[in-house]
Amino acid sequence: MICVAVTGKREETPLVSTLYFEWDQIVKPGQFVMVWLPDVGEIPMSLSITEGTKAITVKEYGPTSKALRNLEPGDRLFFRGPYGDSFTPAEGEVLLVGGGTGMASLRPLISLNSSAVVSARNEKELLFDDEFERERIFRVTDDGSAGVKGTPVDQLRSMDLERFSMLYVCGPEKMLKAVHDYLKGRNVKAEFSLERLMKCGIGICDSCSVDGYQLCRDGPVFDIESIGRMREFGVTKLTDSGRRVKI
Amino acid sequence: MICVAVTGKREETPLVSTLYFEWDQIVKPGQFVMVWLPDVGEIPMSLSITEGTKAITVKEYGPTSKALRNLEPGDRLFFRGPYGDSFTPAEGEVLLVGGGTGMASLRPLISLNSSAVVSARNEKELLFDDEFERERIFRVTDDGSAGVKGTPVDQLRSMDLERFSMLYVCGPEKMLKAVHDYLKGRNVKAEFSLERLMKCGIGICDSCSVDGYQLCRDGPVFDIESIGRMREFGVTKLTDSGRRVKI
Amino acid sequence: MPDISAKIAGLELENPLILASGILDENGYTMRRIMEEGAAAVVTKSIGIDERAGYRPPVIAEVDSGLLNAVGLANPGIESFGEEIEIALTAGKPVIGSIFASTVEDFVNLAEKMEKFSVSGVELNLSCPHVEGFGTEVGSDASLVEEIVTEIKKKISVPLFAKLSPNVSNMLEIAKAAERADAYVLINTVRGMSIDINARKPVLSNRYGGLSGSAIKPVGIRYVYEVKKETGKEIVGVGGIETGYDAIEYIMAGASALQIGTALFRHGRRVFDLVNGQINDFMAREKVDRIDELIGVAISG
Amino acid sequence: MPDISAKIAGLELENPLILASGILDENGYTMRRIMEEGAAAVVTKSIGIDERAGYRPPVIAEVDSGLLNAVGLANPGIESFGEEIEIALTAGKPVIGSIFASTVEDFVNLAEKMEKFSVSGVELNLSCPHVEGFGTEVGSDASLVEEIVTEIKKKISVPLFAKLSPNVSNMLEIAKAAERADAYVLINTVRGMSIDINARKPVLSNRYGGLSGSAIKPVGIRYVYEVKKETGKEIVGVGGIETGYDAIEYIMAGASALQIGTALFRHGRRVFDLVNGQINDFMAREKVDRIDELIGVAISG
Ligand SMILES: Cc1cc2nc3c(=O)[nH]c(=O)nc-3n(C[C@H](O)[C@H](O)[C@H](O)COP(=O)(O)OP(=O)(O)OC[C@H]3O[C@@H](n4cnc5c(N)ncnc54)[C@H](O)[C@@H]3O)c2cc1C
Ligand SMILES: Cc1cc2nc3c(=O)[nH]c(=O)nc-3n(C[C@H](O)[C@H](O)[C@H](O)COP(=O)(O)OP(=O)(O)OC[C@H]3O[C@@H](n4cnc5c(N)ncnc54)[C@H](O)[C@@H]3O)c2cc1C
Ligand SMILES: Cc1cc2nc3c(=O)[nH]c(=O)nc-3n(C[C@H](O)[C@H](O)[C@H](O)COP(=O)(O)O)c2cc1C
Ligand SMILES: Cc1cc2nc3c(=O)[nH]c(=O)nc-3n(C[C@H](O)[C@H](O)[C@H](O)COP(=O)(O)O)c2cc1C
Ligand code: FES
Ligand code: FES
Repeated sequence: MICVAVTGKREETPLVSTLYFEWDQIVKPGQFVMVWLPDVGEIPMSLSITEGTKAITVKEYGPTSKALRNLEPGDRLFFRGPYGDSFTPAEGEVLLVGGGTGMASLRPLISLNSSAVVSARNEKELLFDDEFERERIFRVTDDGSAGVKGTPVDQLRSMDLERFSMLYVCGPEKMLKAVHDYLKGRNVKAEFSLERLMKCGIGICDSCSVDGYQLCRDGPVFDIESIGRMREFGVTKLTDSGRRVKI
Repeated sequence: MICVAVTGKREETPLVSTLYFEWDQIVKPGQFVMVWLPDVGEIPMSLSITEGTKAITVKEYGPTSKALRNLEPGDRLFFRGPYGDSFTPAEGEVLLVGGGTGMASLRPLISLNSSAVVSARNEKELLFDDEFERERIFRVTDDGSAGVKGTPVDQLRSMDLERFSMLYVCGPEKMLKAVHDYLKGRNVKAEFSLERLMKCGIGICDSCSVDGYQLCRDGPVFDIESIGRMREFGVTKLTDSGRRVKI
Repeated sequence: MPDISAKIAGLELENPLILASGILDENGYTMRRIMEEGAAAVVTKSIGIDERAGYRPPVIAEVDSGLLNAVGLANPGIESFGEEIEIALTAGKPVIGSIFASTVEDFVNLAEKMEKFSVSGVELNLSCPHVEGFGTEVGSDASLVEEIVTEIKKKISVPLFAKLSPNVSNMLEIAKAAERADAYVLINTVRGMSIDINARKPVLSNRYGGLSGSAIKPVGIRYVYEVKKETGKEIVGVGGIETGYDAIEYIMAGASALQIGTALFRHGRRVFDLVNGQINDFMAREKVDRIDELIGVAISG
Repeated sequence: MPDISAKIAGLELENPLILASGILDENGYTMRRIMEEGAAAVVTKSIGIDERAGYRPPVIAEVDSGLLNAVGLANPGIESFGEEIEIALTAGKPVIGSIFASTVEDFVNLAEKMEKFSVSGVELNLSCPHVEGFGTEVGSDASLVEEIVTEIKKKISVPLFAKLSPNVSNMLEIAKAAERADAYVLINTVRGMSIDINARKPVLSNRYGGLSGSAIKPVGIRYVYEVKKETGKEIVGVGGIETGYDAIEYIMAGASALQIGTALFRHGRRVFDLVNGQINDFMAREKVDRIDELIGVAISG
């Protein structure tokens, strides 16, 4: 288990914090680590900064993510990784489509050539939208408190997507499914980062599998054609007991 | 366990054979392997050829060496290694002093700059003496059937040893002891290859130790100063049960 | 071209490699893919009567040449599992259903349900070393093991595999108690622990876990050899198989077929193709036509 | 500068590292050198009443992250061994005499002889898993273990160490039987086998052997933790210690001192200095002044 000190912390939204740490390791955008909170639990976290000082950006959902968010500079951070594959780099203009904490794994892709559709429940929960120049950011909220009211697809509809050499998409599976269905058949290249329960992170336990692919190892990033062929994508998933439920 | 085929065989003396085999491994003069004869035993053997096609040269003493000598071209040879340290290369004229199968580990040192004192019980048992030009070989036999009658020391006495940049000595410990005692205090550089019971070959079992040094790992080659400091050298050794006996 | 097909307890396998229980076998689609990518058959993860979420993560820890796991018998319960088996069966290869319980009745009940799901065999996890009240206790109680095996054999007609634990003083005694099974599966994981010295805590949430991978291969080889020599029964060898060498070693010790688990961590799903290729190469080089020429050849005395 | 001295069963050790029984400890000069080069103490190889040549080689086989050995309790017999202990003692550090036997009388006899040779402690090899008629049988018979320990404690005044075998269903039961000993030594080797597939034979002449090295570290950590938690007694941890990390892991699991064997194969005799240096560095970094602040800190519940 890797053990480093938290060197900095930034509150991003009321429920989301970024923790910074020094880790001398080559990491690519889209990769993740399994973070261990002793006596609490272990959860997957994307690297939200992959160059130089590294970072993870965590939203408080349950006990483990809460304990993680409560870490302060000087505290120890335990994790293993990096795991998973990464987004394919693309030349030219790219579009990031992020829902909720999905923006964490997209953050390393932010550059002078990137625009973004950032969605969240309300204005306060929009993540990393302030990292973009005004003309490059398209906000979407459930309640309309900022930008377009609705889903990312509502925003995408009004955009000329073919000018982007690549779309990178990350967020809740329902959103991924909606975006996928909208993009399907259009003349765009797109990569999706999927999220499932992950118990082991190393391709052993089957908790993260979709259509026989282990997200922790074959993914979490897949291109649009691959996820289009997955019968489980957006349809069913397994709970922590292995029971199949609808998404 | 390494497994190769015996590719050639040469009878050297009535009890000694050389077995040739291909082994793509860097080996230095003085190093040895642990040869396994399934269902029979495992014994240490020096490499008698260390460049290109490798070889071991085995004298029949007991069951294992007999089984080894009975191998024929095409048979499998099992061994592990190479183990141990090696003779230090020296510039200029060198002298090999070998007793019995001690010549096996010295053989890789034979070159245009080497002379040798080769000793054995009788003429027939002299090993590798025909590998030297006439003026470079000094034979010694117990029974006087060839060369000087007596021990290697009887031959060394009549030689100007200071003209050699290095003496390499290998043979039964009694002989090593006698040669050591003769050389001690003289102005010569010398290295000795020691032989003890070897059960493991990897510095674990203590069967080969002399003064706390494991011959299989720290040796089997030591310089004259080092063996001069060893209280057990030429005096006592342990049997296969670990009982201390006089040499 | 050597013939690498294998036969165990009457099951015909296109090669000797079976996916081991508990690794990539809770989702039917995963089991199907594993078979499509080279495994001759799969064993499902161990299924009980009731749904269990298992232990909270960390449930896996990496150690030198192996893994420690304490998944805690997470499973959806037998009723929900038929759906996954149905998906797995579309691969057209044998699916073996693994079951665990703490009573004879539950074991019989589970075995019958599995047979209804059209599995090709039932494997008894008598040995799961990391759930209090299950595995360890059952598998070290010879008379209980005998009763479980005897009762199940009365009720099902597909082959029955008894998977035994290495965490016992005398495995032969347990093997004899299970001798009505059609074959043994040897071995399950070896109980162990790993402590993170910076956190000053055991890594696994359950503290104790089961050691698997190449660290336990010598233990597995020993048990396969010993049990084969003493009982002569058919054995599925499992524990640290990562290469064709390991596979052949188990076969020579007495195994008729093999299972692979932890090596999926090192090599991914292609491990089945990889190891089958190496088995094939060895047999070609050694002029062995069929696997059964090698079974138990290292046994003597 | 942290203080890395250790204390076990009343023995004061300048550091926590002791040479394990059976590795580089049949020749007195070797034991002396091992102590001169960094070990705080040595345990002799296990000595019996009569001289034994042991098994014919191969007695050692390399396996993934470990060794298998079946030396066969080669030893010169207790009478001849005093000479070696005398030489070892010139290092001025504690020498612990390891003994094995199959009867209570022989054990007592050996312990008394060892004490006469001026050892600082006696270690009982109750567990040697590879000699029929010795180790395994003694160490898995709780009442015999209890009798051996009780009788020896009546006769000797130096500390008594009971070294237990991991090849049992229930080590706690044996530990309780041995509770009159001053400390436990955990663990001995795990029974295993290795087959050479080209020769189609087990490599060791005895076929079965004892697995040691990092492969068994998780098993050792588990037993030290479990036995410390349940008995609270002092423990010497052994099994796969190769680095300072491993050493601290054993200490946090509950060990008061440590033994090193197989790591001599990987690192040579300098392993003692190496591991002591790493222990020191960890303690300095973590601001730990004394080793006993770390003993058993990972134990909870
Ligand atoms: C590859 C990968 C990368 C990830 N990267 C990040 C990241 O960078 N930042 C981040 O904040 N999270 C990330 N996650 C999600 C994160 O792992 C989960 O939020 C975490 O497991 C929650 O654990 P918990 O114990 O705190 O909550 P739990 O006790 O497991 O959950 C509490 C409640 O929240 C719900 N919940 C938990 N996680 C999510 C979720 N992700 N979305 C919606 N509902 C949820 C649960 O269903 C439950 O109702 C990632 C997940 C994966 C698979
Ligand atoms: C590092 C090293 C390198 C060696 N290299 C070679 C080599 O290149 N060629 C070679 O032939 N041997 C070599 N030997 C010696 C060889 O290992 C032994 O001859 C062998 O172990 C004999 O085993 P065995 O089972 O055949 O005989 P055993 O059954 O062990 O012995 C039979 C009888 O022969 C005696 N005997 C055995 N070996 C010797 C010996 N070396 N000298 C004198 N008497 C002996 C025994 O004491 C016994 O009486 C080397 C030994 C070492 C330690
Ligand atoms: C993560 C994991 C989960 C396991 N779960 C089970 C299980 O549910 N039932 C079972 O019988 N064995 C289980 N095992 C044991 C394996 O089936 C196998 O016996 C063991 O891991 C040794 O094989 P390997 O070294 O190839 O992994 C599990 C092993 C691992 C690593
Ligand atoms: C070659 C060898 C010989 C051994 N002989 C003995 C012995 O005589 N008595 C004993 O109690 N343990 C013996 N052991 C076991 C070790 O003392 C130790 O318990 C075990 O090897 C685990 O520690 P390690 O992994 O550091 O080697 C032997 C181990 C090896 C490798
Ligand atoms: S998290 Fe276990 S297989 Fe992916
Ligand atoms: S042969 Fe075993 S220590 Fe040298």
